[in-house]
Amino acid sequence: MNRVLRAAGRLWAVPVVLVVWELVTRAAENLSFPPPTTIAASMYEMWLTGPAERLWLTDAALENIPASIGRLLAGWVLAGVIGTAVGLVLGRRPLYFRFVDPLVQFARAIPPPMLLPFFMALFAIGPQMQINVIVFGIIWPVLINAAEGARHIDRQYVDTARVFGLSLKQRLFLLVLPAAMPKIFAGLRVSLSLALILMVISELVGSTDGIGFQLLDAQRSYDLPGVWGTIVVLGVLGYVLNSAFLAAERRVLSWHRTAKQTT
Amino acid sequence: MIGRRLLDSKPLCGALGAAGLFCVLEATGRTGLISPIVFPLASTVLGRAAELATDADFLLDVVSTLGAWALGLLLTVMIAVPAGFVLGTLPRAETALRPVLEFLRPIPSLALIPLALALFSDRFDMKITLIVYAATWPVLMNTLYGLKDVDPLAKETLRSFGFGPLSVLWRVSLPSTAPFVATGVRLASAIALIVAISVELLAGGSDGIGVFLIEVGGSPDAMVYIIATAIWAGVIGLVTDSLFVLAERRIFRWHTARTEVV
Amino acid sequence: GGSDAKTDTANASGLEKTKITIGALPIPDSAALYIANKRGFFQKEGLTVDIQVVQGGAQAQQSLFGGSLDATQTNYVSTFLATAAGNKPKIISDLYQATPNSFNLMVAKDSSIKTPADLKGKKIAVNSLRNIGTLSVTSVLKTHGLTDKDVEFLEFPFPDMAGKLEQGVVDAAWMTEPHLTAVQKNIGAQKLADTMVDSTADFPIAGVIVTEDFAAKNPKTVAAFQRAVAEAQKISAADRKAVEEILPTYTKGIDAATAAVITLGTFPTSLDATRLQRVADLMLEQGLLKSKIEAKSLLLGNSG
Amino acid sequence: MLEISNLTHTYGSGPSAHNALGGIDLSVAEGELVCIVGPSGCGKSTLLRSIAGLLRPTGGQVVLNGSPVEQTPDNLAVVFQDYSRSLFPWMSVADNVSLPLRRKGMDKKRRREAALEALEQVGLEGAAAKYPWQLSGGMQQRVSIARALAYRPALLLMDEPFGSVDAQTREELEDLTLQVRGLHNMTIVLITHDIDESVYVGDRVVVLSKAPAGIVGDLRVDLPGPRDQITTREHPDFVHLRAEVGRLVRGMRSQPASAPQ
Amino acid sequence: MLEISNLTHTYGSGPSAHNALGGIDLSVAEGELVCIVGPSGCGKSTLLRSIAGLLRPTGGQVVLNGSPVEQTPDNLAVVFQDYSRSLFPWMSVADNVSLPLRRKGMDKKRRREAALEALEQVGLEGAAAKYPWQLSGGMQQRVSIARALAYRPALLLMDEPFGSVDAQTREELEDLTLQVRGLHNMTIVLITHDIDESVYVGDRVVVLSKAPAGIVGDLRVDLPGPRDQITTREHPDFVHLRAEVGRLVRGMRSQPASAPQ
Ligand SMILES: Nc1ncnc2c1ncn2[C@@H]1O[C@H](COP(=O)(O)OP(=O)(O)OP(=O)(O)O)[C@@H](O)[C@H]1O
Ligand SMILES: Nc1ncnc2c1ncn2[C@@H]1O[C@H](COP(=O)(O)OP(=O)(O)OP(=O)(O)O)[C@@H](O)[C@H]1O
Ligand SMILES: O=C([O-])O
Ligand SMILES: [Mg+2]
Ligand SMILES: [Mg+2]
Repeated sequence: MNRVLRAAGRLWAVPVVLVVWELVTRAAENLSFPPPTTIAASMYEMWLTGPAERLWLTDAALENIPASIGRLLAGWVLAGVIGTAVGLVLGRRPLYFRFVDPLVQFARAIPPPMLLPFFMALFAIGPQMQINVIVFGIIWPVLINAAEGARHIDRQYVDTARVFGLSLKQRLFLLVLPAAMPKIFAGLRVSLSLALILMVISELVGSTDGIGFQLLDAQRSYDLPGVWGTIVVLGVLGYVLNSAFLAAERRVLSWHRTAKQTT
Repeated sequence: MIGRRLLDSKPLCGALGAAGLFCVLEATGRTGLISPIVFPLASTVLGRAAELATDADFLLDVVSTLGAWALGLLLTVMIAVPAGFVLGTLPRAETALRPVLEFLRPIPSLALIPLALALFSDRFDMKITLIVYAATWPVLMNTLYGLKDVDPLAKETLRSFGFGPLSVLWRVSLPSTAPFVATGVRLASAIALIVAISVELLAGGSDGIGVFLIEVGGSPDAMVYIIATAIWAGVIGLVTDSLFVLAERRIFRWHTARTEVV
Repeated sequence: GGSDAKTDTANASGLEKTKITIGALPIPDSAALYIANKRGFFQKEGLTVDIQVVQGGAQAQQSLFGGSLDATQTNYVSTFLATAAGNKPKIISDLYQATPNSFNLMVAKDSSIKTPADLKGKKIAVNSLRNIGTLSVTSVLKTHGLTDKDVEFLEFPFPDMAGKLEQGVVDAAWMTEPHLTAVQKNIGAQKLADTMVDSTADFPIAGVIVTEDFAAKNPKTVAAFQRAVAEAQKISAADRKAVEEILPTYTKGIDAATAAVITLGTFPTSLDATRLQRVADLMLEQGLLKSKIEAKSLLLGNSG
Repeated sequence: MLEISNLTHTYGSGPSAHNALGGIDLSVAEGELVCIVGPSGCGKSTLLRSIAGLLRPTGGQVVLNGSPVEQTPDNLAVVFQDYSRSLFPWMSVADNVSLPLRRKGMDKKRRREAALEALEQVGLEGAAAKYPWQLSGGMQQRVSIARALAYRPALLLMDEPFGSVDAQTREELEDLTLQVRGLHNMTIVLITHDIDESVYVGDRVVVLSKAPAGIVGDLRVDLPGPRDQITTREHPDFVHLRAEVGRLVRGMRSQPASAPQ
Repeated sequence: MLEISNLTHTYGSGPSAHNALGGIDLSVAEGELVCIVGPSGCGKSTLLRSIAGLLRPTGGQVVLNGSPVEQTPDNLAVVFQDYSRSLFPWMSVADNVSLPLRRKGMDKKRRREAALEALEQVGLEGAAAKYPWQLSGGMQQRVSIARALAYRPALLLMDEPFGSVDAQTREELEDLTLQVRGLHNMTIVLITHDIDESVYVGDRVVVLSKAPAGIVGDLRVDLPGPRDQITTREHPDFVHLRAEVGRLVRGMRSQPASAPQ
């Protein structure tokens, strides 16, 4: 009970923002900026007017939302694993770093929409292509942070591991990974939000389902409340994912939080 | 021995890596693994990229995009770093604002472009705003995580000498967070470039790399142009990142000297 | 920026506004705007016109309503969609109209699809969903006993379509020039159908719009603009060479050689409500519009 | 000047809680130099951090000059046990030493002079321009001593300040501390493991028991001043006191903590 | 076992270069315990890091069991001077101690037993489940000693390993080191500032001069074994040797470094 109240207390800014938004948009009467109540009505219309036995979810909701979330999570997990692995290797191995770093810096500056043709060429269209686009677009924060984290491990820690002759694998899992973890988590968190963005981008071309496709569809129909409604769903989705992420982070980085606590 | 010394050269290794990638891509096209109609040959693209380097229109577009990139990134740092410090040091502010921030953060800047078009009467302002919006997050996140990483004993040292919270922030938290912030800025730099080009592409205008892309978009071999332009975007990213790394090395010698792999 | 307050008022020719920022796409449709600019027709009317490149009609309309453009080229389907959504555009000049073989449905060289009736259950590439492409293809399907539910439309940029046909990602692609010419030359693609026939024959494609508000506040400026564009349209309509010359100056993609061989639409010299009404009616028939829109209400002198 | 009453501190809570301070009563007069000795892990650093206001003790109170310590008191300097982490790696040695002097409103030039003087006093005249991570452990420790001494605080807390230097440097630093204390009338609380040192520099030696720490001995050192490394250490009272302190420390390691004073 | 010849090391280059080692020649036989003493900042840790292969010296060489040290040799353990930063904060104390035992191919259970035994030997039986940052300075130092001893290396390098603990614990740790050395025939190089300690635990005491470090004394300690804190320290040879070492260390602080052996 107490926890619920406390959580509610933390969310006080949300209704304030909503009310101000409603008032401002009602006053402005700009078609491009419908009031939140209109957006809510449109969202209800889009997703919650289905049959009762399907929890009122519409076809549009069942077709688009799970498909998108699946691709988003697949892309994020892949990017997290690959980015961390490659980042740690590049961080600890100056030679590899010298070979690959320019390519990394090069690749991450290319706007992902411009690379859609490349991924479509490799993977045609469909989930595989979309997941690849997501991975390509979001891997950089994890990779760069992991590399930086691995590179800047306190030398005393590294010396200790060397002295006791830890094997490569042990050094990786018992030293490099935990020491770089705070930075890796910073990168993962940025990537999680980027994953939503890339999910949308990957669904804009040659797609037939997904939240991004629905956004495109609403844009093509000049349905601005629909556009806004989709954006709201993206925001809510992002918020939920991020909260789950923070909960996981609190567990994994508990040593870090307490070790760095001041009184 | 000489081989070893050559391998110590970063530009050389980078060039070798790029050449390797080029060969792989060219081979996939030449062997028909990927039809050149579906995706152009690496050599075709490289040729076009070289032509672009002498195309005055394109160069003007590049300059225009870089201008927006630089201004956007500057504003980002000026906004995100102080914001990170406020949120990182005032837990109450952080808990109050977190829901709103976490809600805003994942909203794709690209999805906001149609709405931004309807809001801004000036394209440049819109471009800068969207750059700042998108580039703020990595800087803000890295600042927050950096603040958590500050050695508490370093802070206590200053506190014990009677320095107030602001001094501790300025003299300990800021310098020891700075390397984290720098990583965030490097991440943001690429994102700023991406957003600048994407906004130009979606919103149009009179110059910019994205506008160049619209102009070539009517061409049947638009894809060659687009990939060639992408190469220049990558090169710009590579060059700017190298400059950042160079600056980091000079500024954060205390950080690298104690930690970096030798 | 679009409006410049200082030039809004008093000036020699009595125009309310002498500087206009207009959005245009780098495609043949907008040739007249560039001709008018190049040959000094705007200048003669006391106008300074800044042509900004835009990526698509929808984005351009957003910029128009947001205020960064005073006027913009747009296609009529988008204009009616925007009107249905509550916006108030005014069409001030007609720019482009379809001719036979200017918008065709293409299939790969050795495709088994021989007639539009074979498209049942197939994937068709269009450059934008819910727009001219889907509208005209749906009419073609209808004459062959199919509906839009029988196929799947996928959105791809025109330049990517050749690759998608080659890869078999789509079975047919709705294309226009210069891509039509290129796709036949490069991959030997075959024409399956001309989509501008029957109910879409001589279909109105694109024009120039401003906001209702702008038209009401700047009647003289709008009139001056219309005169200049009409003059340029006359040249475009009468002299293909003039269009071929101007095209390479504003599109990177169409060089002189390409300009000489591609199939162009026509450049109407007057605005005609009856013609435009065909677009709205077809949209209503296909469900793109929920209720009837009078094309006349989008022309000057009529309020919607 | 300093009044500590019934100070207790428990780290953590639940089954893993650790009771570090078990009710400490201690008062230190102005200008006094009190040495604290006790077994490793008994709670000395915890006590010192409570005095410095860096740790909010779970019970009891610390009163400094009449007002309870809630925050870090003014005019205080601390030499931390983990000296290497208390130097800022991004600043040169001289800047590290002169940093706190900003609080004293000194201008740049005077800060630099004071820093160089203090560095010279600890035998580091050549290291001013170096960075802390370019110094040996003992040199780093001396930098943090120089920083504290240059500050001339009213209250100086030192946590094993001379542990990482060689015997002769250690003696010199002990004498330096006594000399600076005399000149500027500082009050000093010094934690040490070296029993000889506690008797040599202290006006009083307080012996703490094993965790939870309690005071098991509080001995006044009445040696004739000025103290001198040779003669003082040969003085019969010195020999006697040092044996006494030794007995108390040793005794307390095996015996449960009870606090007869 | 260990042959060091003409070892030199210079940190940095150009005008700010610092010449830390000025040509060290030293050999250590198998099973020997060599203590190294010398003024703060002279280059002891530098020497130790060169032996451990953590630092590539700018000149000379270190040969271990016949092969030159290029990388960190096998079967080596080090107790670092900056012990607090050599414990991994993300692992419990027991995990920190058992970490290197993975190299020995021990299974989890035996690793844990060995870690707990070592922790008990250094008096930290209760701290196994804690994290390093929950321990006092002296306790952290003992954890790093426990880690090194549990590993039973052929060569053990210790850099001021007993500096942060109280006198009695220090003595116990000295005896523990001697005892473990005897049982497992380790070769040990131990850096200390405590001259008594160097004579008490060492088979030899090597005295280094001020920077650039050179050897100014290499004394064999021929005290009757087994050593004992009371009787050994009262032995006339002990008293004599300690005075001798003291003289050498002191002498070298004022005199320029020349290396007569
Ligand atoms: N990373 C470094 N860069 C530059 N100089 C260094 C570096 N590390 C050590 N030095 C210098 O080398 C000299 C020897 O340092 P070292 O740590 O070996 O001394 P030490 O004998 O262990 O001293 P202590 O007893 O104080 O620990 C010192 O003068 C120090 O300033
Ligand atoms: N952050 C912490 N969390 C939990 N327990 C702690 C923490 N800090 C210290 N302790 C415990 O409190 C006790 C006292 O620690 P303290 O550092 O005060 O000892 P000390 O007397 O200074 O020892 P030493 O002479 O070894 O430095 C120790 O048993 C230690 O384990
Ligand atoms: O260099 C390391 O693999 O730790
Ligand atoms: Mg302590
Ligand atoms: Mg040392």
